[in-house]
Amino acid sequence: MSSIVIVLFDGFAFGMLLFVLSVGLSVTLGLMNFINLAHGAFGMLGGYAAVTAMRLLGFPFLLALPTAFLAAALLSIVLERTLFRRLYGAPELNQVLLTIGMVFVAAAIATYLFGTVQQVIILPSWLRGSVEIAGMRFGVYRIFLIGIALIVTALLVFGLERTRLGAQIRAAVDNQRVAKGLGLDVEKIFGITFALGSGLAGLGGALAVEIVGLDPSFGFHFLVYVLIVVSVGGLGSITGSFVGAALLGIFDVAGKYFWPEIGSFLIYLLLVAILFVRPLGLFGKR
Amino acid sequence: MNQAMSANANVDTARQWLKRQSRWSPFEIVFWLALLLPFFLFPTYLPLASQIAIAALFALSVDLILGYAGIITLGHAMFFGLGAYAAALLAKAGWSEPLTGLLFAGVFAGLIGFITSFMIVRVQHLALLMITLGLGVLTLELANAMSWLTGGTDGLRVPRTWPIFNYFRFDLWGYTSYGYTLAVLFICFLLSRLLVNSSFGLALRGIRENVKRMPAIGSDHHRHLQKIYTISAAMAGLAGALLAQTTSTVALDVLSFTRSADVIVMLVLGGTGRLYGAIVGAIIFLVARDQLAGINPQYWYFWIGLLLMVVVLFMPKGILGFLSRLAGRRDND
Amino acid sequence: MTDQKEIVLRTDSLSKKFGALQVTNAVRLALPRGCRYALIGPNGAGKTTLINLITGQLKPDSGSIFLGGDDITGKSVSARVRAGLTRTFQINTLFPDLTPLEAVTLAVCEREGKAGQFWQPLSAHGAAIDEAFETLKSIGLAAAATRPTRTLPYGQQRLLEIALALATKPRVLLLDEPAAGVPKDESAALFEVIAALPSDISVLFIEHDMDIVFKFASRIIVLVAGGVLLEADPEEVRTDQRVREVYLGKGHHV
Amino acid sequence: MKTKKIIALLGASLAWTTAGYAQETVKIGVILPYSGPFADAANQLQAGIDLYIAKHGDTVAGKKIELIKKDTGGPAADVAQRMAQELVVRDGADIIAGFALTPEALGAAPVAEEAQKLMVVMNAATSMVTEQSEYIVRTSVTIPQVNYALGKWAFEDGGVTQAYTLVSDYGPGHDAEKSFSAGFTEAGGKILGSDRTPVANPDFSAFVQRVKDANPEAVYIFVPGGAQPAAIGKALVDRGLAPPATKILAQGELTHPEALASMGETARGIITTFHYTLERDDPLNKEYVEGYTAANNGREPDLFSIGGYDGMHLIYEALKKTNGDTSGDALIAAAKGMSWQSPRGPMSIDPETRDVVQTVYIREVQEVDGKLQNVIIHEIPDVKDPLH
Repeated sequence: MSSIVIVLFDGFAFGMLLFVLSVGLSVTLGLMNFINLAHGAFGMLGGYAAVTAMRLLGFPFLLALPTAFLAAALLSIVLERTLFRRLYGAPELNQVLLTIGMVFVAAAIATYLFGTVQQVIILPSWLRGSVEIAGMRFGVYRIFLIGIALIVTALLVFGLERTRLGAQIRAAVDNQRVAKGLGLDVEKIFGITFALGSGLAGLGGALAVEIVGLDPSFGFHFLVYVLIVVSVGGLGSITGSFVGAALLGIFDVAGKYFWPEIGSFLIYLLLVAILFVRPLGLFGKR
Repeated sequence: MNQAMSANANVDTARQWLKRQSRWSPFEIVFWLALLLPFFLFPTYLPLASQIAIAALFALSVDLILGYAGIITLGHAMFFGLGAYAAALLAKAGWSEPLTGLLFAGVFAGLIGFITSFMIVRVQHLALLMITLGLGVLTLELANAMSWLTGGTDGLRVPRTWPIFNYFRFDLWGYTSYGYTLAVLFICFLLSRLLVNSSFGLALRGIRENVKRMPAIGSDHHRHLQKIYTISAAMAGLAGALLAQTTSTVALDVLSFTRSADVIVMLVLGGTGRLYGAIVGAIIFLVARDQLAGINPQYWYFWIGLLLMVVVLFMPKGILGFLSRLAGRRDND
Repeated sequence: MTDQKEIVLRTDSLSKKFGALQVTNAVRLALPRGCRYALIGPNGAGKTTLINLITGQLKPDSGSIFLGGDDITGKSVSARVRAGLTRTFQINTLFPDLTPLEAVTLAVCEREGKAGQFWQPLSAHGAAIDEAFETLKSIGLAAAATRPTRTLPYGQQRLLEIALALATKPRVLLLDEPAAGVPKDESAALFEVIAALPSDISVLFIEHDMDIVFKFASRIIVLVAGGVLLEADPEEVRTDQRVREVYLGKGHHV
Repeated sequence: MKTKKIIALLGASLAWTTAGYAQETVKIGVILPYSGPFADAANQLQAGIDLYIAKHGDTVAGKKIELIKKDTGGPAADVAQRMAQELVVRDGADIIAGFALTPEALGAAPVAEEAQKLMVVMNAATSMVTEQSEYIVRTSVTIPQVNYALGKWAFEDGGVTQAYTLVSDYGPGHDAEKSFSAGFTEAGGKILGSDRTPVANPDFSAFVQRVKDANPEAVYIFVPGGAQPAAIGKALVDRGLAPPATKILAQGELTHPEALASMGETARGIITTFHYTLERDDPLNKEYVEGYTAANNGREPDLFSIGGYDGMHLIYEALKKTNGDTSGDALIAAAKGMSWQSPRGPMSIDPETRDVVQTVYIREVQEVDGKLQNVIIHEIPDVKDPLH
C-alpha cells in the first residue's frame, strides 16, 4: 500500500516537472496556433543558465531558478520579434521545420559553449535526501518540485482570471478576430505570453537538471514529452496541461511499477489511444 | 479578359492542356542522366550515392503523402524500418535473393501501412503529428522488446545479398549497390509520376487544397488517403529493404525518430509536392552533411539547422520552388 | 401547381439544438422534381444550418431526411452527394491551386468512381475531361478553364461553385447564397445561369435579394427562428402580413 | 558541363596524388559518433587517441600516422558501414578504428572482412563484436568480462547471498544482466528479481520502488553513461536503498567522476566493477591522467579515453612488429597475443579470440582527502570474456 502511495507521489512529481516545462507551449499554441518545437530548447537554455549562474557567479540554487526564467524569457522576446513572428499563419510544416532548425542550432551552440558533458547542479543540502512521513519516505526535491508547480499553477490561474492581461489573453485565445475587433493588441499580447511561456520552460529546464541531467540533446529529449503533454491536455488550456502532465507522470511511473515489461510503451499507447478518441485532447476546444 | 485560352476554346484544347501538364520536360531527362554521372566521375563516392538514392526513395514516399495529400508525419521511419527488418529477417532465414526480398519488404510495410491508415485518416494537425510520432516510437520500442528477433540496439548482421539476376555481385566499391538502388528509385519515381498525374493524383491534390470540399463533390476522401498512405508505406518499406540489402546490416536506428525527422527536412529542403524535391533534397542534405561532417564533425548540425531556417524563411517552397520561381515558370505562389 | 409532381427530397420534423438554442425546429420540407424553391428568412433564422443538416455536415437531434424515398439521415456527406444531393457554399469552398478544368474533372471522376485509379494518366479519362469542359462551357467558364482558381475573378469563382456541384449530376441542388458578395448587376446574370439548369434538377436556393427571389423562385419557404413560418407561392409570400413583419419590414433592401 | 569536367579532373588528380602519398603514411580511419547523443563518448575516445599520438609522435616504423575522422551522427549502423567503405575505397585507409557503439562495429565488420583491413574496436563492448571478422581486435572491455567477475566476487567475497538486478532494456543491459546473474548464481547466490528499464528513461522511481519491495541484500544496476547514472543513484538513495543496508553493485560508469559529483554524499559505498580506475595508484596511470587533463581543459579521462589510448598503442606496436606492413593479415597476426602495461594495468590480446584480456578491479566509493572517489578493494587478474 505504502509503495503505491510513493509511486503515485513520484509520478505526480515528475508530471509536475513536465507541467512547468510544457504549459507555456500549450498556451502559445492555443493562442497563435504556432507549433514551436524549439520550446524544449528554451528549457535547455534555462538549464544552462542556472548551471552557469551557480558555477561562475556563485548564485544559490533558489536564485538560479529565476535567473533561468529570465534568461529564457529575454531570449524568447528577441527571437519572437525577429524570427517566430514571421511565420504566424504560415503552414504548420514550415513552423515545425523552422523551430526544428533552431533546435539544431541551439544544440550546436550548447556543444560549443559547454561541451557534450553532462552538467551537474549541486543542490543545497536541505533539498537533498528524503523525509519520512507516516512511515513512508518522500524525496525532498520531489516535494519541492510539486510545490513549485503548484505555485506556478496558482500564479497562472490567478493571473489569467484576475488580471487585465489575463483577460486579454483569454479573449485572444477564444477568438482572435473578435479580440482584434475590440482593439486589443493581439501581437503584443502574444509576445508577452510567448516570453512567459518560454520563461517557464527555462524554469522547468533548470528544475529538470537534478532529475534527468542536462546536455546539448536536452532540447530534443524533452520535446516528445512536452508535445505529449500539450496534445493530450489540449491546446490553450492550463487545466489541460496540468491534468495531461499529471496523467502522463503518474501513468508513466505507475505503469513501470505494475507492468515493467511494457513500461516504456505505456505512455505512447496512452497518447495514441487518447488522441484517437479525442483528437483535440482531453480539454481541447478547437 | 484573359489570354490563357481563346474564347472559343474547345474540348480538344482542354484535353491537350491536361496532357501537357504531365509531359516529360528536357530538364527531367537531363536530371536522370546526370544521376548516372557518379559511375564515371566519382566512383569513390558510390557508397554515398547509393545511400542518397535510398534516402531519396524514402523522401519520395513521404512526398506522396505530405506533398500531395497533406498528411504530415513524424513517424514514417516506422515503415522504412519495418521494410529493412523484413528484408533482413528473410535473408537471415536463408533467402537473400534481392528482388524477391525487396518485394516481400514492400508488401509487408504496405500491409502495416494499410492497417494504421485507419487511424491516420481520422485526425489532423497536432493530433496527426503526435499519432504518427507515437506509432513510430511504439514500433521502435516493440522492435527493442523483441531483440531476440531484431537484434535490438546491437543490430543484426544481414547475410550478404545474392548477386542480382545471379550476375551482379555486390562489390566493395558500390557499383552494384548504386546501380540497384538507382534503378529501384527510378522505377518508383516512374510509378509515382504516373500516380500524381492520374485522376487519383488529382483527387489527392484536391484533398490537399481543400479537404472540406471533397465530400461535397461526392468524394470518399478517407479511402483516397488510406490508399496513398498504404502506397507510401510500401515505398518506404522498399527504401528500408534497400538499405538492409546494400549495407548488410540493420539496427534499431532504422526506426528512429531522427530518421523520420531527417526525411521531412530533406523533403522540405528540396520542395514538397513536386517529386523531384525529394530527390534534390536528399542529395543536398546528405552531401551537405557528408561534407560538413568531414570538415567539422562536432558542429555540422549547426549548419544543417541554419540551412533549414534559411530555407523556411526565404524559400518556403523549398529549393526547387525557389529555383523555378527564379526561372519564372508556372509554379508561382 | 408543382404539388402533384414526384417529391425528390423530403425532411420530416428535422430538429437541431446548439446548446440551449433551437436552431432548427421540426422542419418539414418537400421538394418536387425540377422545382426552383427559395429559402428566405432573417439573419440567424437557421437557413445555412438547415442546409448543413440536409446535406449531412451536421447531424440532426431528431427527424429524418428522405431522398427519392430512401432514408438518408444516417449517411455521410459524400454518400448523399453520390445519391444525388449536392450543395454549394456561401463562402467559396474551392481548390485554389487547381484549375476549373481540373477541379470539375475531379468531380466527374469521383462521380464515376474513377478517382481512385492511379495506374493511368488523367488524360486517359477523355470522356470525363470532355464532360467537365462542357459543364464549364455551359455556365460560361470555358475561357477560364485552365487558369488556377485563385487567379479567377470573384464572380467566376461563384460560378465554379455551381459547376462543381453540377458535375456530381445532382437530383437535388441546394445553393447557399450563390450570389453572396457578387455585385447586384452580376447576380442577376448568375441567376439566369441557375434558371437555365437542366429542368429535372430540383433547386433550393438561399437568397437575400427579394427581387431576385420573386423573379426566380416558383415557391418560397420562409424560415424564422429555426421553424418554417410559411411555404407558399411568391405572390402569397409578398402579401403575407406575418412575413412582412418578421422579415420584409426590416430586411427588405432594394 | 565544362565546370563538371574540371571538377572531375580535379577529383581524379586529387585521388592520384593521395594514392602516391600513401606510400609513406599509414592512414587510420576513425569512425565515431562525433555528433548526436553519443558525441561525448566519441570526444573522450578521440582525446585518448590524440594523447597517445602526442606522446609517442606521429611516425611509426618510418611511416607517418594520418587520422581520417568520420562521423556517424549517433547510433547508425548503415552510416558506419558506408564510412568504412568510403575509408577503404576513397581515402585509402589502411586501418579502421574507433567504434564507440556495437551496431556501428557490426555495420563496419563486413567491410573489414572483405577489404582485409585491421579493425580496432576501441569501445563497443558486446561479446560478439570480435566474432564478426578475423580482422577485428578489441582494446576496451566486454560487458560479460567485468560483470561476470563482479557476480562471482559479490557472493564469494562481498558477502551477498541474494540480489535484485535492474538493467537498461537494450543489448548491453541484457548482456550485463545475464553475465552478472551467471557469475552470481554459479557461485551460489540467488537472484530475487530482474527488471529492465527503458533506454530513454528519465525517471527511475517506479523501478527502484519495485526493488525496495523485494527487499534484497544488494541491487545490481546497469545503465548507459550520461545522465542516467546520477539519476538512478539518487533514486535509490531517496528510497533508502543505500549501503551499508543495501549494497549497490554496478559497472564502473555508474560512479564516473561527473556522476559522483552529481550524486554527492549519496554515492558513498557503491561498489562497481571496471577495467579502468581513474584514481588507481600507479606511476603510468598518474602520468596518463596528468597528460590527459592538461590536454583537455582539466577534463579527466574515462573508459572511452583509455580504449582509444590503448587502441592506438596496439596499432603502433603492431606496425613496429610488421615493420610498417599495413596489410590486414600482417597486422592482425602481430596483434594476436600482444601484451603490454597500460595506464589501466596489465593487458593483452587473446590470440584465439582477438579480444582483450585484463585485470578487473572491484572498487568502492569512499572518501579520500575529503573527496568521494572510487577506491580499489579487489583485483582479479587476467580476466577473459566468459562468453567466447
